[in-house]
Amino acid sequence: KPPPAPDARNLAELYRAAKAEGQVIWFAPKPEAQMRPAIQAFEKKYPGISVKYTNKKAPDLVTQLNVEQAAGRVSFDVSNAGGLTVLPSLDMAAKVDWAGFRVPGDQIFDGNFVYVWAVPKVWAYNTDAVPASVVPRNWNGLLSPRWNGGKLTVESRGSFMTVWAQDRALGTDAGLDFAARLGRLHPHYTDNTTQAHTNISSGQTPIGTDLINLVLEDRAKGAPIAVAPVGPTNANKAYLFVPEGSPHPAAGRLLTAFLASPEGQAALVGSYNSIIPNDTDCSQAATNRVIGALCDAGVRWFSETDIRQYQQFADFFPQVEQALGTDVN
Amino acid sequence: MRTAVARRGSPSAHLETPTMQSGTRVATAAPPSPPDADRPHRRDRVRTGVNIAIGVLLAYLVLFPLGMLIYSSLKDSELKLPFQIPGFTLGNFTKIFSSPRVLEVALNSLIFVTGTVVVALVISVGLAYLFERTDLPGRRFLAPSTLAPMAVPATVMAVAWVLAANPANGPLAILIRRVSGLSVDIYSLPGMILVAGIFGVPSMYLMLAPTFARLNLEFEEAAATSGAGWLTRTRKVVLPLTLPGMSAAAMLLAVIALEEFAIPSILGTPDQIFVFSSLVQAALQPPSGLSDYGRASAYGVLLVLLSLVMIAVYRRQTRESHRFRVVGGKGYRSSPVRLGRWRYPVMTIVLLYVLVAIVIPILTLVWTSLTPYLQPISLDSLSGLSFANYGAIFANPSLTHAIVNTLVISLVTATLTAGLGLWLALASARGGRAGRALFDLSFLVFAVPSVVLGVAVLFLYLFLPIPVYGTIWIIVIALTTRYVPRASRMIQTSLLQLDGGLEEVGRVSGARRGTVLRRVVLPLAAPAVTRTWLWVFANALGELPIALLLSSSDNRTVVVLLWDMIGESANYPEASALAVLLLALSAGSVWWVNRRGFQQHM
Amino acid sequence: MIMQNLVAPDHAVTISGLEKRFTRRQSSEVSLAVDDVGFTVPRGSFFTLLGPSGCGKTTTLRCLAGLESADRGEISMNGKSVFSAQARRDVAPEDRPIAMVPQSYGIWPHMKVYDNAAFPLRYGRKTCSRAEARTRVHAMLDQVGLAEYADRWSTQLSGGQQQRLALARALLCEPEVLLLDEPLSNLDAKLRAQLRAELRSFQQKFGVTTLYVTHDQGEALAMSDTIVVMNRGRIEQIGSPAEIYDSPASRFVADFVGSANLVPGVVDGVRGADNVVEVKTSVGILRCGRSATPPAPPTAGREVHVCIRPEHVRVVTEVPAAGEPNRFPARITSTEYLGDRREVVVAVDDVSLRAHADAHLRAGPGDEVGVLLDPEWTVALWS
Amino acid sequence: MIMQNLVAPDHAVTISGLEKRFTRRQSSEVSLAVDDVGFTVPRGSFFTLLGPSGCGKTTTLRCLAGLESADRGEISMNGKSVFSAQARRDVAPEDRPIAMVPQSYGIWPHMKVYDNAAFPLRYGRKTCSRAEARTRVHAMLDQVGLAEYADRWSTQLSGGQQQRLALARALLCEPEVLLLDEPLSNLDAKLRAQLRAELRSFQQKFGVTTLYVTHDQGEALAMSDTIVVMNRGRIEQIGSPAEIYDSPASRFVADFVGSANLVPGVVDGVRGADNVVEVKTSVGILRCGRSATPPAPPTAGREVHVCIRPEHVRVVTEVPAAGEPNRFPARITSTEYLGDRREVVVAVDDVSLRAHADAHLRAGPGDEVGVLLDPEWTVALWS
Ligand SMILES: Nc1ncnc2c1ncn2[C@@H]1O[C@H](COP(=O)(O)OP(=O)(O)OP(=O)(O)O)[C@@H](O)[C@H]1O
Ligand SMILES: Nc1ncnc2c1ncn2[C@@H]1O[C@H](COP(=O)(O)OP(=O)(O)OP(=O)(O)O)[C@@H](O)[C@H]1O
Ligand SMILES: [Fe+3]
Ligand SMILES: [Mg+2]
Ligand SMILES: [Mg+2]
Repeated sequence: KPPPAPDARNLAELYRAAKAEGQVIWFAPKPEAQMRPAIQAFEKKYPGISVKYTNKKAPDLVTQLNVEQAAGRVSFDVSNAGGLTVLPSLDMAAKVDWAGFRVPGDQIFDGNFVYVWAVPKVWAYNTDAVPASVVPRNWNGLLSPRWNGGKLTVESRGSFMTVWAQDRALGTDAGLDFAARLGRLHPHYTDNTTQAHTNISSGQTPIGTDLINLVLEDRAKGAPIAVAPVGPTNANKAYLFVPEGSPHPAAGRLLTAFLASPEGQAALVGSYNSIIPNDTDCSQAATNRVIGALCDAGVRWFSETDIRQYQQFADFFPQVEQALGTDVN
Repeated sequence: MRTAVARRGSPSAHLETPTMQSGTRVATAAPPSPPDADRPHRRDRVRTGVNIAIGVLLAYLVLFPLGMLIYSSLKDSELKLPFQIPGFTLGNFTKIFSSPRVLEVALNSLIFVTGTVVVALVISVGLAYLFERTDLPGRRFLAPSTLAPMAVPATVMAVAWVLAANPANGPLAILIRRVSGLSVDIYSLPGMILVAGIFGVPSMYLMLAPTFARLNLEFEEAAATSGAGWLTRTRKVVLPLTLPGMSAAAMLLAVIALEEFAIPSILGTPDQIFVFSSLVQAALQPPSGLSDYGRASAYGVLLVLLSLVMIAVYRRQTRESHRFRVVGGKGYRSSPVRLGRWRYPVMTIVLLYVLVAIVIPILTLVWTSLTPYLQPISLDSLSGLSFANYGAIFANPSLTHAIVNTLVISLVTATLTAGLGLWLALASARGGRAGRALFDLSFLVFAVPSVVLGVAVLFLYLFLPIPVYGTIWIIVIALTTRYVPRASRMIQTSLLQLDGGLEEVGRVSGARRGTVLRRVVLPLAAPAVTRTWLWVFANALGELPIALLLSSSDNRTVVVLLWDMIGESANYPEASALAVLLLALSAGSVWWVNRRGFQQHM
Repeated sequence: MIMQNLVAPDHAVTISGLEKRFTRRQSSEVSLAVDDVGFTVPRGSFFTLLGPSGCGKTTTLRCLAGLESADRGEISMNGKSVFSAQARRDVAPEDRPIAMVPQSYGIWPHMKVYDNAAFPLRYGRKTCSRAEARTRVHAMLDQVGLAEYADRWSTQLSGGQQQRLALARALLCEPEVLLLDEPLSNLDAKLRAQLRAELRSFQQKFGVTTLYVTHDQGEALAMSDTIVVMNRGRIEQIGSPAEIYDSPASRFVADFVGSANLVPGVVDGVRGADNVVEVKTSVGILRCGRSATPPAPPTAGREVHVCIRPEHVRVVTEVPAAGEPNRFPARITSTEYLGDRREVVVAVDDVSLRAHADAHLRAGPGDEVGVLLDPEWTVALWS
Repeated sequence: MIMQNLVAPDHAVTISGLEKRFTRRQSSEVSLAVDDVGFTVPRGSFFTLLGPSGCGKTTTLRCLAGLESADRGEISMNGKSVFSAQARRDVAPEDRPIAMVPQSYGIWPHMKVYDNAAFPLRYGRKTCSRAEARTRVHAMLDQVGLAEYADRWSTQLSGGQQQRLALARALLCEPEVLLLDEPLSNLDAKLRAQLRAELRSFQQKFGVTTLYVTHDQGEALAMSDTIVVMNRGRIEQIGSPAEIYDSPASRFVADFVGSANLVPGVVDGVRGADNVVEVKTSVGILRCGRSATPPAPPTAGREVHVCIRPEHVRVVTEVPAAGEPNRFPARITSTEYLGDRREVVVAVDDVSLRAHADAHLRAGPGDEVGVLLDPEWTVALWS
């Protein structure tokens, strides 16, 4: 039987309750190594609570939570949602007064979610394969016949097109037209963006969709990869939440609040995981390498600010698939 | 039924029935009998009890997931769980058949599966024949080396192939283009078939090897002296006599090809070549995360129907089991066929195969594990190699735990599966009608895709008051359910080869059925059992979908870690380092089993 | 229950009304491999099943061993019923006091020679200590001439060696009833004679009842206490070797056991106190000193066959005068040298007779000779 | 190449210096299964390998068939070398003009009887049309008595029927050299005689050279043109049946082929033009009308064995006067009835002699009789 929601009103009470629980189980779609600094910072700040971390893909997390809640046997305390998994996760989150635990208001989303890091989508290119002179400068540059025939790698579910549904200036109709023209270039499709990334960094395809943190990580290891100045783009937000019926509800709340706090963010930013402004804003370019990279490349970005946008994405992607010709069913 | 009982192979199958036993007891108890005269019968009863218990366990393992599958397939549960929806519907099936891609996918799947089976069958029959039946030089070393990559998950293998043979910068493709001027595209149906075929060879070889090893050489010799050349006698004598083994292996590979997702996904998606497993995957792993269990289960039901067809075919082929009795008690010999002047040419071809199919992917894997970021093999980047990835994975605090979990899961699953598979195979060969029914029943989960099976097991143990959810035991249960049908077929094919006379003579010598089983049947079936064990062990090491689905914080395995590295952070180098670890584990077990399982006289 | 114990206990094996059908799957055609076979084997006797290939000998033996379930009939061993089709009783092979050498040897390819032989002592009805097993197995392997092969793989034996191994294994079972299916067919005459003698002495020493299947009439005659001659699944005659050989019950037996000259004819009359039958045949009147028990008192004119064995046909170089009883002029058709004798075929009118002549007979094909059919050994057969 | 064609082409098979070792894996102990075997088989002749179980007959035949590679030696068939250890030549079995009946038959369990037999006509060296194959297979199955079994599964045959099927299959190969490994061992005497005759007539009709392995001395003597007697992998004697039987070259041959009485002694002297050897033995002086070719001219005092076959030992009821040459008083030790004769063992002093007496000899164990050893058939053996 799951323990009842804690009646703590502030962090001190919450810490007391969490300490009684002694443990917090956190599932998120990031390698453990990237989360380790934040976990250590948490354990140092709140002794007596140990963090058990598990890396699990976002869709798998929803699946597991969905089934576990139905069975009344939730096995973890902090979960993750982002992009298309946001909508199904809404009902699974416990109701929490995050403001009471000192989470800044602009990081609270739809009441129960806490914004902890962003995953900006970008276009990247292999610097060995693409001379600087021919790097596309904008979305239309991607349609150059130069990239015809498998030179351009995109993720077949169309998530790289998110910004067309987000930015009024672009618009979904134009987006579908763009997708159809892109489809005619016979891009090298992949199942997900990480695969597209490996195609680019290994030099198999010169250019394609990517995620900024992947680009930065590999670049740091010396990979010949760089962000192309194609914008605007979508900076996908990732939220943490405490599932309804979790085994350590107080500790879950405490960890989430910590990760959203400046201390938590300071520990996360080193592995390219951090919150970024909702709109293009280069003021932190020097301290935040994600923002720095976007600003250096001159890419404008938007983040989701409204729960309705997720519904728009969910409606838009199948149309993109149709336009590309990659719909499975 | 009467005739089946009277046939040579099952002379007293009906002795198991209670009526016969009581009849026997009356006959022997009447005269002043020695004090222990009815002890055997108590033992018989205990054995019957144990048999029933195992039978019930197997039926439970198979029937519950199967029931779950059918139940879910009748629920229109696009965004919910099947049991959260009232009423039943055939909507999932109509949706499947009204999909605009259904024809294209069916055709692609047919080509892909057939091609894969043909490629793997040709290669593995060739290898099994050469390694087990001939005096090919170096076979002691080559045979295990073809098996080594068995535990490497398909995803990793497919990526290794992409790195080695992609048309843009894969060294293999470049080499072929330079040498022959041909440009090979691995992102095509033939490319998928080739990779999937080669990927299937170790499993198939393992199934076929015992069948070939046991074949009495005399049958081939009789054909040779009748003037039939090598090809004719192989076609007309050797292959027909190994038919059960081959059809079981072909079936196994057909379902592996049907449900294998990684290879079609990595090699098919770029050119939008969809096969059946892509559809299952799309239903089960949509980007939103909410699986359409109903539709996935409907796909599973379709595969169960397909496996019914396979049961029928397989039963037909093995019905006259006397046709495959090639291990007899007279003039049994199995000295190797001499290749003569073909020895070295054939060895060259085999070496070439091993180089292309085994060495190059493994080399790529090892290479990747030494690089900082994913890149094809090239001399230029030689200087960038380091063991940093190994350092990183061994620094990972979850690794030790995952290795222990993986070993426990693989060892227990392999042992359990080999045991149950052996029992089931014996039941089908010697256990009369009930045994055969159970054997066929187990076949129904043969083709259920592992994700679908995993979901069924997940549902089952979330709701049953059996505390296995979240532990390694739920993975053991799911994997055992999945592998028992395959294992039992591997073993059954070698039992079919045994002449009934070998057992009969043991019983006439006064040994009980159990003793004859232990001393005669089991040693003769031992190569098949150990190879089955090895196959399950290696596959359990590398099995991904079930482990992923059922993994929680406490029961994570090495492949799950590996998947994490690929999944979000695209860290293929570290993943490759883990894959090399799996490779070492499976190569070690192959070596160990070969060392133990090899019988000098055979 | 009580019934079974009434079976005379001095009969080690009693079979009655045994019938075994084989149904062919596709055509569901039924063939009778064993058809109403019944006999009793006295305790301690050497009992032989003799018959042409495919007559059902092996099937009968397998039914006895419990390896095949008969469709009809009863089998009891040592007074205990072990099989009854009616009572649906079928005792398992391991519970019958038997041992067997199957026609296909049943040598286990995964064991060494020693282990094959030691099997009954390790896992059989009467097990014994390792040390004792060791001595006994070695002694037995020595007897069958396989002592030096003990730790070879059994697949490395020659055909005859495998057969001997199967024999050794069966003997080590120390059964009460020993079932042997052509256990010596692949051995040379010397070894065969030796093993035959050993088998016989073993059999007499332990009083073990032996059922012996053979295709070899000579062996059957030399070793058996009783012979059953089978044909097409049925019993043709049961009797002692001398009875079978000298007084065959039918043409089939006469012809099958040893070679026989069969001349058709009709009864001319029965003379004298010792029932000498005179038969009118195409060569003339033949006097038969013996005859099979007739189904009805023989009357003149009844059809009959006269049987005389080659060794009772004497070939003499002087041509006899016509008309003498059982003595006819003849012409040699062919001769075959057999080492110790010469087999001669002579033609008397248009009837061919086979005779055993002296190996160094001075006559060849085409020569005119005389033949004498010894009346004492000439048999009249009614069927 | 030219060398090989110089081999006399009227020899269908020539073997020289053949040697085959088996190495045991664990102990790396080497045993010689065939040791320096060499012989030539004239075209069209019927050539028999005879020897005790395990002497290497099957191994020799398998080397001939190309199923086993000899370690040393040469084999040529029809003037063409098919095997040469030195030249590392080893023609594959399917390329040798042979057919074979293996000792364990090699009947394919996955085929029906008809298909087993038809295999050589479908896939062998000389194939033929379906219709012709049909007639020929049916004719052959008819000959071996399997016509009615044609569409049975071959596993449903009895032991003897399987053997006949193997024979039919080999005959349908129409080989130039036919290799038969105990092809009749599981058949009864009647069928055996019939198939033997058919084999012989087939062999003569097609002039096919036949190498026949048998353990049966009688069969070997009756059918063969030439017999090779083997022992422990070596050849003991090669010769016609009469030579082998009447003039054995060694004690082994004398004893193995037929039964022989062997009496040790020393040469007393050589008399007369026809080299009659007189041997002093413990029963007295024995006159030997025959003798094996001696390794050196025999001198008085040389050790020798006297061999006489039972059929040349005449048992007479009247006891002879002592001192007559080759004629001694004796006492019957035992008798065995064999149908057509009686085997009698008599003791002359302390030497036992085996004799074939009349089946109805009026004397039993313990009776005093006389024995006469026919000097013409008494052989002096030097080894
Ligand atoms: N499994 C079977 N199915 C159908 N028929 C069979 C089967 N086994 C034997 N038979 C037939 O039954 C008959 C008797 O066979 P059995 O083996 O008893 O003969 P046998 O007397 O032992 O002959 P042999 O001396 O050749 O071994 C044969 O005609 C044989 O073909
Ligand atoms: N594969 C083998 N490995 C080792 N020894 C073997 C092998 N095959 C045969 N032998 C031995 O070689 C010897 C000759 O065997 P072979 O089969 O030629 O005998 P054979 O004359 O045919 O005897 P039989 O009449 O009993 O069939 C035997 O002692 C046998 O044990
Ligand atoms: Fe014989
Ligand atoms: Mg038989
Ligand atoms: Mg042999």
